Amino acid sequence: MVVDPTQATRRPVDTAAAPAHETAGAPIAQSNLWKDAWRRYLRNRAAVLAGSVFVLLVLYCAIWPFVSPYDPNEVDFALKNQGPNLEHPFGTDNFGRDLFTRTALGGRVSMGIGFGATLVILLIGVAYGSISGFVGGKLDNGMMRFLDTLYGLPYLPFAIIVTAIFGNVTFWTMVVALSIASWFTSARIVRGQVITLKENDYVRAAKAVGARWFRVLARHLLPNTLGVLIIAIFLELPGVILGEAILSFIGLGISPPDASWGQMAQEGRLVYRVAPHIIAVPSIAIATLILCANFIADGLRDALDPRTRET
Amino acid sequence: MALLEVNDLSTHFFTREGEVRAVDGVTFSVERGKTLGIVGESGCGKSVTALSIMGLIPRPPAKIVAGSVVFDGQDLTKLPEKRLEDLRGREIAMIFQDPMTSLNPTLTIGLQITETIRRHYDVSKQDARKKAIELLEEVRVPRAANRLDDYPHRFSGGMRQRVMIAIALSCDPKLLIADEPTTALDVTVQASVLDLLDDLRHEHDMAMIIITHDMGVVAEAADDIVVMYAGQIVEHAGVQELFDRPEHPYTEALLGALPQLEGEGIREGRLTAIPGRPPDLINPPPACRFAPRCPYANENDTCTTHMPELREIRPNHWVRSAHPVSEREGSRLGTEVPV
Amino acid sequence: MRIKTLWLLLAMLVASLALVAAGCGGDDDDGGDAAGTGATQEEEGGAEAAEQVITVNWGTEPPSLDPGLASDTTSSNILQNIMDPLVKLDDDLNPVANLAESWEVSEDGKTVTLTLREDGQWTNGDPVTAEDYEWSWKRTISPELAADYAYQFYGIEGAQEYNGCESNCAAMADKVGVNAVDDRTLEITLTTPQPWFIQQLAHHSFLAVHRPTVEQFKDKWTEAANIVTNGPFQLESWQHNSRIDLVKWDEWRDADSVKLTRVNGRMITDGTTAVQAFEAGEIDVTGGLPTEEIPRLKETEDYQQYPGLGTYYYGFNVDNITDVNQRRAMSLAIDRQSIIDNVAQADQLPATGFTPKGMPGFEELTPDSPWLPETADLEQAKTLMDQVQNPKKDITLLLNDSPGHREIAVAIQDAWKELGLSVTIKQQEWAQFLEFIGPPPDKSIDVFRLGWIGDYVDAMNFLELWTSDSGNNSTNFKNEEYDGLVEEARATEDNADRYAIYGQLEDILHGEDGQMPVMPIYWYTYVHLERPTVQDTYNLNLLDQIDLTKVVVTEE
Amino acid sequence: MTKFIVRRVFWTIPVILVVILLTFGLMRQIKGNPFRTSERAIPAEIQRNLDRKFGLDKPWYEQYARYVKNVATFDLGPSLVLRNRDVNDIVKEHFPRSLELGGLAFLFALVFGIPLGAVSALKANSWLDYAAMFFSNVGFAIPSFLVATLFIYFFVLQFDFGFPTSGWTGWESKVLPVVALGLAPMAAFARLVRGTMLETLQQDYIRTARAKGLRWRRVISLHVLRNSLIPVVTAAGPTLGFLITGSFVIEQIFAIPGVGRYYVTAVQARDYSVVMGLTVLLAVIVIVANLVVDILYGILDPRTRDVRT
Repeated sequence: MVVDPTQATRRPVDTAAAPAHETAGAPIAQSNLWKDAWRRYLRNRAAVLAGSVFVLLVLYCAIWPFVSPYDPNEVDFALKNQGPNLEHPFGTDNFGRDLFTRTALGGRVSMGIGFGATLVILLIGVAYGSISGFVGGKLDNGMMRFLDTLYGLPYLPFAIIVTAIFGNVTFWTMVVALSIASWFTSARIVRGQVITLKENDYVRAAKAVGARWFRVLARHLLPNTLGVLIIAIFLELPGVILGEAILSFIGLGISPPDASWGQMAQEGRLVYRVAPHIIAVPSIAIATLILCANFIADGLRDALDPRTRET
Repeated sequence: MALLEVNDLSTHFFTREGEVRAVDGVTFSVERGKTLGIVGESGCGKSVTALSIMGLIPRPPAKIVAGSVVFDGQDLTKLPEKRLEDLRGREIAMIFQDPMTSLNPTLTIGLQITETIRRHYDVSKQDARKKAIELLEEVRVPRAANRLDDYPHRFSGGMRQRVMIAIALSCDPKLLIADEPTTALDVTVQASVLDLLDDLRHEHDMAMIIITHDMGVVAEAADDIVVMYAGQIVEHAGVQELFDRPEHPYTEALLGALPQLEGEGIREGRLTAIPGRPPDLINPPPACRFAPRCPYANENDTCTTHMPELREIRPNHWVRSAHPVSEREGSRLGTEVPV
Repeated sequence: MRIKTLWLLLAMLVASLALVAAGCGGDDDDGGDAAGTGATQEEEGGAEAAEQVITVNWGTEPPSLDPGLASDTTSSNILQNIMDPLVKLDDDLNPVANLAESWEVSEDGKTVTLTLREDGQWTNGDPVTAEDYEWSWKRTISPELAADYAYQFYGIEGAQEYNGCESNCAAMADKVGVNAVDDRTLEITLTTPQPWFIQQLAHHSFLAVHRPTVEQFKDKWTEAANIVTNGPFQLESWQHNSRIDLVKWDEWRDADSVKLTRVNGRMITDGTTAVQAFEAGEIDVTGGLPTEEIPRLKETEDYQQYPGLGTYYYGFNVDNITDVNQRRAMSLAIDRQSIIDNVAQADQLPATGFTPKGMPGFEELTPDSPWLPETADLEQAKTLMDQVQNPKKDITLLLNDSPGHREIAVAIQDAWKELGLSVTIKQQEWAQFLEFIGPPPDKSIDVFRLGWIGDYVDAMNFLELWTSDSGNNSTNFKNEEYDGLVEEARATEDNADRYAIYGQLEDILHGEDGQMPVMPIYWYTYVHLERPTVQDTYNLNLLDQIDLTKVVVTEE
Repeated sequence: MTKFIVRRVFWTIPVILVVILLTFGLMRQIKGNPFRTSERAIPAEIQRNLDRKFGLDKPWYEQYARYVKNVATFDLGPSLVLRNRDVNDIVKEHFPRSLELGGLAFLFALVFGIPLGAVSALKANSWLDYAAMFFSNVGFAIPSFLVATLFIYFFVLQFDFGFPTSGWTGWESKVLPVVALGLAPMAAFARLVRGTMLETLQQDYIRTARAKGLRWRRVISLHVLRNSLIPVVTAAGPTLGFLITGSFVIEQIFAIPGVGRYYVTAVQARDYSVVMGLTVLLAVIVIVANLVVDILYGILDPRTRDVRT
């Protein structure tokens, strides 16, 4: 998609420009491939650090609300706008709610929306792209033309219209709004990947021995695009998270008392002169998540796609 | 004085895992108008040697740590980059292994030839174009004038290599380094490109270094041959001498691995017949580097503990081995040796 | 390389947090300094400054500067200053003669005769005549113009019929009760006696437009290059969504009394941005302050606060929350003062009834409701709640998503938790929200929030909302006695008598036996930032009207 | 090439029709009444007058047909809410500002991002590289509203650099919003250029170019940059489209009268004609940006030309 189109669009360039002979290896035993990839990933210290921070962040968001001594929605005006202190490591917000707990909750929403929308984007992309690329011919041509058409849709404006249609912005509204005009690129990537793989010897061999097309697709093509898709998840994520933040910021965020990081930041901006930590905490959380996603994506790309490994 | 004198050249790669001695004390020279063949497996340091001469090794991680490369009286390793740039393409030219990737895909052939000419000679665009057409004709590219504005992807591999040769010849260099010039080409094209190179070398009176893993290639083209193994020269002799009386077990193996010296099967020069792998060049043992694969080495040998010197076993025939053929008992063909 | 970069980045994130926190500290000091010099600026009033120029923030882009089409406060405030209203309202909301030098109301109260001043003129030199008014008003009423505020004229004989006509419209236009008797005499026939009609004339819908200009430029007549006006200021330039600049019109009939020579106007919608612009010295006056900033700004000498004629309330869907005791309990559980102090923050008044304080007759009609306490009465609330037979425990609360409402809703959500109610806040953007509350309200809605700001100065404007057939009654509350009393009040010309009826109406809503279809929370205030040099009441009255003819800039 | 361009240009017509239809269909799904802007209920007579005046009483296909016909004559219709304005006026007056904002931010991103990435790649693993990558990673990760807020706080309110907080008048007022908007794409470009340049630097043809004795500067400027820029161009189209169509936040924070501000308020006010008009316009921008990319791509990478014709 999206907020950072450069991230998304560079993949098709890479894959498209790759000379066929380089990717046309035999189907290496899958388990080995993943083990190797994991080993390569572990060698990349930045990616390991990013991955660890990411896991910590996820665990914090998942677990802390259960453990926290504070009710994240408990209003206590006596405690409002406190800066970070020992009892409230991130301080409190303008309702006196503990920000450390609310940031965890907000993270659930933000990451949930982020991964949810990313998955939707990829699912649609995989379905559309693999059918188009695999069947080929007139159908492919038609489907790509249609995709070209959709490429004209400006992403954020459509997201805004979608939130307006739902009116009441919920988790799923956000997921739909953020994915409706963003799956085109992933469809193109998958199609390109499928077409490249389709020409591979082993796929030809599978076809030659009479395997049915969906079997070829399911057994040979999709597993081989899995690596690219996992990378794509982390490449898409920053865009979706920022998109959510933008929508929240212009007042199209999800309903209270739930809040996403974007929404918390938007509320924080209103008081940034007196309590700057309220905008800083969620913004830094967003930044950390995006940084981690970037480094994880880099690490995964190096690990799963040895061709582009740095020397 | 020879045109090029390489003395005790050592090029190391400094990597995270350690220091890789890719080229380790290599010495040879090339006379004007002569051809030197450098032969060896992939990874033996022959290409790095060539790039070290050109000053094109990737820095970092590689670095010339010792030795000199004296070309026409000046030590290239001591020259500043600017002077080296003036030399490259003008005095020393180089062609590479893979013509598919060695030409810039986004620029026309014409531009890639003329930019070399215009870099080294003060000529107008039109003159450079004229010269480029002549060059393309010289390397036997058909309809040369029409193809000047084509992009590389419109050329076949053989044609691209011809373009590369045309670029290399464009400034009449004194020395041409050809790094595996035919490896990536179809069999049918290989011979014609080699012939072309040889013809042009004579016409332009160039010296040439031809790097290959294919004994057949050097047999035809080279005057002298250097055999490299694991970053070192293991044997060095005239072509006739080397083919007739190879001394190093490795050379022996290289030649023995050839199915047939003459005939059509020339291409399959892969060294699959030698068991084992070349040694790790990070902290190699002080012993002979070929020892682990050498059928003649055994535990009691000095060569498993000490590095043999490169010695002149006969006039102009150098070898680095404790077990050269002429010092071995029995003939190389008759004896079964326990491994 | 990348591991180092990532460590650096993480370190930087932490450092930036510290930096922002440090920025906070510095800011507190600034606030403290300002507080010391503030508060006394009202009394000071230095010498008149040589340059009588101010820059104001209009807020949003006015949707239209056509008096017939304008429907919002920004348009209204600009129009009131570039046009010459027939009457103005004074500080106490009494009508004062302006372009109409006098008026007369007939015995039966149904005929109003206005006499115009003779020195009213348009900026192109044409005199302002009664014909201008007749033409302008009928234009606004006409179905072709399709004016939102045409209903302002529905009190005039024949206006509603003409506005809704399907055929034979020309004839119906002639029957509208507006007649220019001569150049200076305008006769208006009303459907009923409407004691507030003269006040209503202060509304911008009743301004005149210059017929030749409108006919020449059609829709585009309000652009700065085309417009012809008749007020103290002229529209110098209008860069849409960006600026509206006014300059004094020296030919205006009372130009000598006007001090300001020019008013530059910006349009900054975002409250935080507006405050920043004010603090950077780019604007001299701005409203629309973000509530969260108010406690800080209150400490500065620039903070100004005016009472407003408006009520912020929560409505109940009485079909869902059927038991009046539950509605009372929910109202009792709310700490209005705490909401004002901690959330709304602009010293609003805790509402004790629906009609806001400041309304003429307020003292007589206030119900002093036992169900609308200043601070929460949880005990009584719980007692009442226990009496409820079938309490509605899961409450869906609907609000629109502009800033401020959410915060109050969160506070109320928290308060109602004490009564064992689980509240789901459903937030919708404005247009959708309006669809949802109807009337009739969407069945899923139990409670909704709304506000009402007076259009004209009579409690009728507030109390008629809750009649059975009111287009604004989204509570499903239907009470025949209430409807009857409203009709009666409409026909009651005497103020004291009418106020007495209003008192009865308030009692039905919030009295001892009140039905509580709505739960008022507070009465509005308007807060501005104004430079101390901008003198005299910038804000004119409870309707948040501004009158630039009274503003003077003093030396610092 | 020309044929290719002509075909692509013609292809935009059905694309725009579909975009109109999609927007039209979506807008009809939104509940709400463009004429009821406040709590005040609208009497039935007035609602009818308004519907009639703006053709909302007609069936949807008639409205669609009429709209398409108007768009074909470059008439985007009147605004339903801003009663004295046509969508054409709005586009004419406000679109140039969004275009300028987005365009300047894009230029900023290119002018600073490409060299930053290039220097990083050329000095890979030096402190310069670390600093540049540090900067661009941060620049990419921080949401634009925080950047804008910090800018205003530090560069205007705390330390007066002479920038105004808001508006779009002199160049001073444009610096902060342009940088705030352009920072993320700049960072993205820098990262992208660094990556592709490192890849390009390892290509055989770069070694060839050096072996020919070309000056380092020429190797970089012609051979390396030209090839590294291909992915940048691919990314640049969507980025430009996004910057022009997605500057809502920056326009709001800096009170810039561009179309972004109109768009959000128009959607919220159900001003159908403004939403439709602006969506079509923004779609055209995206389409044109993609078109330009395709053409540039063809120019930069001759291989694609043969495939496409």
